[in-house]
Amino acid sequence: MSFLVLDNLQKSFGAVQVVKDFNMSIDKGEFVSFLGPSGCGKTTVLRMIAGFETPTGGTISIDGRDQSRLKTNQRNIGMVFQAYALFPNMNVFDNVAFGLKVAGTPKAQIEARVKEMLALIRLEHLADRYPYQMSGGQQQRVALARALAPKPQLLLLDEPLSALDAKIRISLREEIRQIQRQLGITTVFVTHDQEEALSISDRIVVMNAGRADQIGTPSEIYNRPTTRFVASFVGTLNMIDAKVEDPAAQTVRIGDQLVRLRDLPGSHKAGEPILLALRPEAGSISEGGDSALQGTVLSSSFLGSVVRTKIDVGGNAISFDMFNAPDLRMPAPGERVTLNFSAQDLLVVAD
Amino acid sequence: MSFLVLDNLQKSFGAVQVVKDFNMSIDKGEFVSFLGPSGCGKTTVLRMIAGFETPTGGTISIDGRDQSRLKTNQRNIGMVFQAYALFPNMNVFDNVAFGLKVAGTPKAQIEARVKEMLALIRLEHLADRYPYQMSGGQQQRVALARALAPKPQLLLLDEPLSALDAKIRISLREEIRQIQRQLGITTVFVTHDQEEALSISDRIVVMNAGRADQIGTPSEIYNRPTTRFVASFVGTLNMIDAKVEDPAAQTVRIGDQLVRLRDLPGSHKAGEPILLALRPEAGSISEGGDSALQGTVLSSSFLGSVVRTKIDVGGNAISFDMFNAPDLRMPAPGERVTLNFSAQDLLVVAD
Amino acid sequence: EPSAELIEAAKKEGMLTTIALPHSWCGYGEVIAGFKAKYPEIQVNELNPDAGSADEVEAIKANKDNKGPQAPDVVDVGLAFGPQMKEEGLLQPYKVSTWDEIPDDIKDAEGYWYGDYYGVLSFIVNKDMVETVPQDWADLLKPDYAGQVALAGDPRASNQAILAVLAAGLSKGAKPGEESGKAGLEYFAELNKAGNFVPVIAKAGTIAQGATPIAVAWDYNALAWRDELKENPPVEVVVPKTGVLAGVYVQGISAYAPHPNAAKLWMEYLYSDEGQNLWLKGYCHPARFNAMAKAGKIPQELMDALPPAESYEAAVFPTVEEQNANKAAVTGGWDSVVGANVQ
Amino acid sequence: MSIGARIIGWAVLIFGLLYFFVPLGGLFEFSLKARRGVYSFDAYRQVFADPQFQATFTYSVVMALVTIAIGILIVVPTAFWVRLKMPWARPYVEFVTLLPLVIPAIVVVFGYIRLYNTSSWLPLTGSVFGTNALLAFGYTILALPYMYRAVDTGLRTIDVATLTEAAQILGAGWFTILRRVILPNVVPAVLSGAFLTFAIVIGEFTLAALLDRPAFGPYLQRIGANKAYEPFALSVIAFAITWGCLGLIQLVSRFSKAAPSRI
Amino acid sequence: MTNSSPATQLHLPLTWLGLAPFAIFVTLFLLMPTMHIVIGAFQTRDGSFTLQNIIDLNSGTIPSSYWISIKISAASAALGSLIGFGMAVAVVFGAVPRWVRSPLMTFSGVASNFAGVPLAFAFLATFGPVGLVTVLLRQNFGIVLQRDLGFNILSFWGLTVTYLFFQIPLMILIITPALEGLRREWREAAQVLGASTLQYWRMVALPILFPSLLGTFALLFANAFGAVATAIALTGSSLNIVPIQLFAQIRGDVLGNPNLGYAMAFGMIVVTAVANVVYIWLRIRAERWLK
Ligand SMILES: Nc1ncnc2c1ncn2[C@@H]1O[C@H](COP(=O)(O)OP(=O)(O)OP(=O)(O)O)[C@@H](O)[C@H]1O
Ligand SMILES: Nc1ncnc2c1ncn2[C@@H]1O[C@H](COP(=O)(O)OP(=O)(O)OP(=O)(O)O)[C@@H](O)[C@H]1O
Ligand SMILES: NCCCCNCCCN
Ligand SMILES: [Mg+2]
Ligand SMILES: [Mg+2]
Repeated sequence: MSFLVLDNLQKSFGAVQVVKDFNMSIDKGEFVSFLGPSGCGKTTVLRMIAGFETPTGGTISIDGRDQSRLKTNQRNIGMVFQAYALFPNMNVFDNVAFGLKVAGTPKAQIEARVKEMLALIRLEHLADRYPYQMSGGQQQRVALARALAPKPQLLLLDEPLSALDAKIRISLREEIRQIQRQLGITTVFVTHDQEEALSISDRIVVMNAGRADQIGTPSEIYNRPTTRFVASFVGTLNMIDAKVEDPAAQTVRIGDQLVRLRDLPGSHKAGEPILLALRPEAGSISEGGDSALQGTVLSSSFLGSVVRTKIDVGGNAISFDMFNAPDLRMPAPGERVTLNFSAQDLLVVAD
Repeated sequence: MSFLVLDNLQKSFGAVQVVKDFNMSIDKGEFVSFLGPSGCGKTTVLRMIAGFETPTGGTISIDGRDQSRLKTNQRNIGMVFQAYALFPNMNVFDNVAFGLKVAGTPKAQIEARVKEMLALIRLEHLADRYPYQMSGGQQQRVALARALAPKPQLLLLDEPLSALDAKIRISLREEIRQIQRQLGITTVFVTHDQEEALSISDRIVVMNAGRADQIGTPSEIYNRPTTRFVASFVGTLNMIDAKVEDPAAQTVRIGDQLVRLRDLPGSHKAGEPILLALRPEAGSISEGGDSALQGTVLSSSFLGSVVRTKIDVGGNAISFDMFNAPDLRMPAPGERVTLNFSAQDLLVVAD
Repeated sequence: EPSAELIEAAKKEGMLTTIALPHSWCGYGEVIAGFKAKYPEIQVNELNPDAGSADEVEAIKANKDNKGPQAPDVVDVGLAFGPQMKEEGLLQPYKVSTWDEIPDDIKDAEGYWYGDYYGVLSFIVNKDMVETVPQDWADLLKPDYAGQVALAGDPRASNQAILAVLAAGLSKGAKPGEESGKAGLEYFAELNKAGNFVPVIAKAGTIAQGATPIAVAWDYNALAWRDELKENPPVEVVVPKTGVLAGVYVQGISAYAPHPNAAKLWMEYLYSDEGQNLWLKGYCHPARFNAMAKAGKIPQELMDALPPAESYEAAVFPTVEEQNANKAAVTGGWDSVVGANVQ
Repeated sequence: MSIGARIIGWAVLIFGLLYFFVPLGGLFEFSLKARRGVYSFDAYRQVFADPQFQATFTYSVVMALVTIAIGILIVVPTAFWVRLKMPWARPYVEFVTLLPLVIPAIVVVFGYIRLYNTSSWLPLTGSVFGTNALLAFGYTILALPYMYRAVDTGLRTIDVATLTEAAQILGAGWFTILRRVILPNVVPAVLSGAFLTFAIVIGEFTLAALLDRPAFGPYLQRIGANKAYEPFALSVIAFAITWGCLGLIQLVSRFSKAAPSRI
Repeated sequence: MTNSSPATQLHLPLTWLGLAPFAIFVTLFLLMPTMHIVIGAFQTRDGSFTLQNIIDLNSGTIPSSYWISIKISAASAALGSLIGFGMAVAVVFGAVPRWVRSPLMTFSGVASNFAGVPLAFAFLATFGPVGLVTVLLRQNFGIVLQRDLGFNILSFWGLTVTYLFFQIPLMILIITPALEGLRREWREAAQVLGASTLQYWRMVALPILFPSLLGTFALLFANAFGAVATAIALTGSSLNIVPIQLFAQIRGDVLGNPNLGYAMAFGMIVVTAVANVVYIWLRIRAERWLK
């Protein structure tokens, strides 16, 4: 049964509608990420769930209960903010205890619960520290503990990791996911980092200009984007202009080369322009695959574990990635190469 | 012939020595990056080259000329700062013209040169804008034009991209590299972003605590790190604890499995502990390679173009990357898998 | 002795608001203390002690509609201000029980105002800063006194200063009234031009601090200041040889007094033997001086402390009309004729 | 830094310091001259013994404390609310709080006297209590630019909106938020505003004089003309008080940089 | 509180309500009294509209008192800006050791508030007729301030010099953040482009600081223009500068015409308001750069 249901949610600021017709339902215990570019309305949706903003339309219900008449402090939600938002005047213990104190929980109970929470985030030894005495990663873990202490029915995280540096970001996201699994708490996680969303979520909502463009598992989102926006926002997609050659044979012409598609959905006429997509990691110049394109190398750049080469195929710049290897020879600009790939990876994009 | 030579350069602030024994020489037209963690002394070296700081020891010479008696404004160097540092009271034109005006260049000549520079950065149309009216990326391009306008003999860039967001960072770094090639200007580029350094440089200096740990081409640095610091700072390396099994046969024991190394430098006794390194992209569970290790999957995460799986091999957590493919089945936690790799990728790290 | 009803009514009001009563002026410090001691139930609310007579008039006007602690109950103003205030309806009549002993020529027949005390104008000189003590008005014009001569009030608002101008006029041979006013202004214009006049309101402090080494002030003030300074610095009080002017002040109760009964009780106290002797202790001659002297009600040591009687022999007592004419001339002409200001 | 620049720098600095300290020295020296020929603290002794000094000083201290209380009650919730809910209104509110710098105190009090006399709808000047209240309100207005700025600056150092939301979602209401979260975090700012207010009120002359209240400022002015040496002793005392207050501000702000405030 | 109800029309007024205490307080005790004065400046005694009061400002000693006030304010603001700027530059840019800075700022905080009566006494005690410096000069050098140097504490220069005591520190307090806003990179960028120190100051630093400098001047001007207590304490209210005249007028002086008093007050507001508008406008311009 769906636990959190957003039904036709809308929000306008003045004349500008920033959330349009947002629908989704989240199951109990699920970990869902909102992924989208800056300004697409992720935070706004989250803030409506929390009760900080009043929807202009639509409803939010949690566990079957409509939330619209409830104030923020009555919703029993936990939230973690990008900038930690620990109370600077309180030490770790008091921060974590805040929600319980406000609720009038007996002292002994508070003590026990805070201890439990600090154990969860493995910071028992820092109970007396003040926020300014801790690193960003530690602060964010305390913020998580603070949000979880009053046993909220729902946990909201708004880009909790983006103020942290790369290494900590990765380790903390794993920790968050693990704690979430352990407690089984329903969680909405906002991010604009696709790797983060892909690696951590049960499901992802890709948002674009106030709408949910696609909802699906990480692999669905990445491998079967349903809109051009999702395709281009998630991963680094090559967009290739082609012309339909023979609709029946499912062949298309790229520059002066023919390729057969695995699938040509819809009806197309010969000569009709068509937009194709190919992921960089799907191509290779070593053998393999059932399809091939000839091209001239434009540039090669060494990105660490991966070498990215850009080739020109009939006016299309197509990038492809190879894993770095010590003996790898980077294709030099001007060289002619053959790009091998599997026909199933060449997608037709609905424009 | 070396154009910029840093010989035994040293710098102390008070009792703290922040640059130690720094040696390197850069050829004319070369693009060299300083890569290193925060506080390792990159900026300090750059500022000594520019003349903002006086070295405590050693010499700096440009084109064979010792710089120590020259003031900053006599060195004919171009510099781009992280925070743009455009003069806020001048428009784009006047900013770019500043160095020429100060040098007393005739008006007509200034005009021509500024136009040329603005064309180079493709911002001719913004000549009348003030800095606060431009985006960060635009400002940084103007800062580049300003630095280049007086035709400096050397260009210094101190993390010019780190205040910009990801997409612009990538496109601007390509633009900088292309302009640098076009003008053939000797350039020192400071960054703490390894991908940036790897993708843009002719050579990289990896700095650690005031020293140059390793100097080499991007591929040398990445594939043949000579110190543990370089190995761990550049890329995402697996560190594996092993024991020498048979020095003559070059075999080592990882957990209870034996692996033969391509190379066992130095002399080792049987049973001696040894530290090995393996890059995530060097391993695979599909066939291939000449070596293999059995392990239990700890976790698999979908990172987009790559799926990273962590397995446990005799107490070592080893991550390896596979390119994503729509039909890829992600190894499930608990599964037993065989990790195949090439013996030449298993490096011995000098501790 | 005031009637019991008056005392009762005054106590009920519980407060008396005075204005412009410097404690060193004519013994007012002790007078107020005496009144408080006698009627501890009545709080004495003292407004701006540095106000001049004109300020007192304005304070009553400004507080016509205001019964708060800013509204004065009683005033003590220069003789010329009495009739003016009566005319403007700012006073209410009251006759103290010792009314008959106040000389007729210094009281309003209907009891709107009544003279209280007088003294003569004198020079008070800081001897640290002035080598030769000036003896007459003409001396003050000498270059020795550059930047040293000041009045004890603003000639546009203060009775003391207005009368100082009159006195200066007298010394030039003018008749009291408009003529003396004009002559006095000319005198001060000359004094100002010579650079001798200092546009600072002189008091004990400014004299000692050297801002106003020579000040023209009532002799009772000058003597009180001398006592206060205790020879640090030493000062000398001189009554000028010519242009000796005696000035009378008058009491009155505000027509809008928030505490009319307390005001009346205050008047009773001032004109009682006790009150009169306290004034006398402050070196000024109280209104009932002659009557009390005759009745032997003045202690000898107070008589002895007074300035020598000969100072008063030459003194001119201008009439109300003369003072009015003089005042009009001085306040109207000061800015245009003298116009002392910062340079 | 070149030698020339150093010499000029020192010259300017020394000139400035002389400018500041010579008058203070003169003031102090003069205050010691109450006894002829020798330096003594007689003037101070007389000042402290003067019941009017005690009365006016006490009055002004009480007024300062009342003013600080009113100021905190008015300014803290307002600055908080503006930052939280009406950030667009901040420039306007700030403009209003800066008006007392534009409108001279003497003008404001002139308005009070005309507006709040006994025949007006709000006859504040009609009683001693009312006049005292009016004076306190006037002082609050005088201190408003400093108080508001201090508190607003204090609020800027914390993320008011997020902290409020963090508290709200943990179940806190407005009162709890103000008392437990906002106020403790702006204590240093409030304190520095308070000390500044204290310094202003203690020496204030215009308002107190024109409302005829027995405050320290008018007393100081009056005694300045009427006494020879005491006013200088009083000025030294006033200076010490001002110095003390502002020194405390520095202390508080430095202390608060090192550690968070606790209540 | 406000976010419970979906009815947005309730949202606005409730938000505004939070501002009510402040708004009421400020209206009652700042805006209304001021408006009363401003309106009164254009009214006759019986309440009808007139420009006579404003015209009357041009009579008697009033124009000259405005003039002298403006002169003193302008002079003390100009000198204060200059000297304060010099001191701030010396401290911020390290011509003098760093440790000087903190005490100097603390002291400036104190001194800039040290206006009023005590200040007058400090200067009387120093430059007055028997002041410390006056006496020292007379006894040791035979120089009589007033006679030989034409200096008199009660003169234009006397007041200006006295006002400088709080003007200089105020300048230091206000301009220091602006100087600190001059980013090190700007100087370094200029240097590396070949500019000398002088060129840097002329072409970069001063143009950037210019709005701040001018703005601070305006603030200092207004600050001096409204100072009453110092002048009163120095001269005991017979000095014809605007605040003193107004003070006397309110206390009930010979002017005796409240509406003329309103007009004088209005004139003061106009002068200080103009100065402050200039200040605010320039500060906004300056902040645009110093973001
Ligand atoms: N209070 C507000 N008033 C007006 N517009 C607003 C308000 N809050 C947000 N917006 C606008 O709504 C849009 C969506 O904002 P939102 O903060 O939800 O984006 P986001 O997806 O969280 O972006 P980011 O990744 O940058 O955090 C933006 O265009 C923003 O400018
Ligand atoms: N003026 C100075 N006085 C004292 N210490 C300094 C000074 N400048 C730099 N340091 C110290 O020298 C060390 C190196 O600083 P530097 O700025 O060169 O590092 P960096 O490699 O550029 O770091 P980042 O990536 O953070 O810019 C740091 O520990 C820094 O604190
Ligand atoms: N009550 C006597 C008249 C007013 C005296 N005021 C003294 C102030 C000196 N100008
Ligand atoms: Mg957001
Ligand atoms: Mg750096």
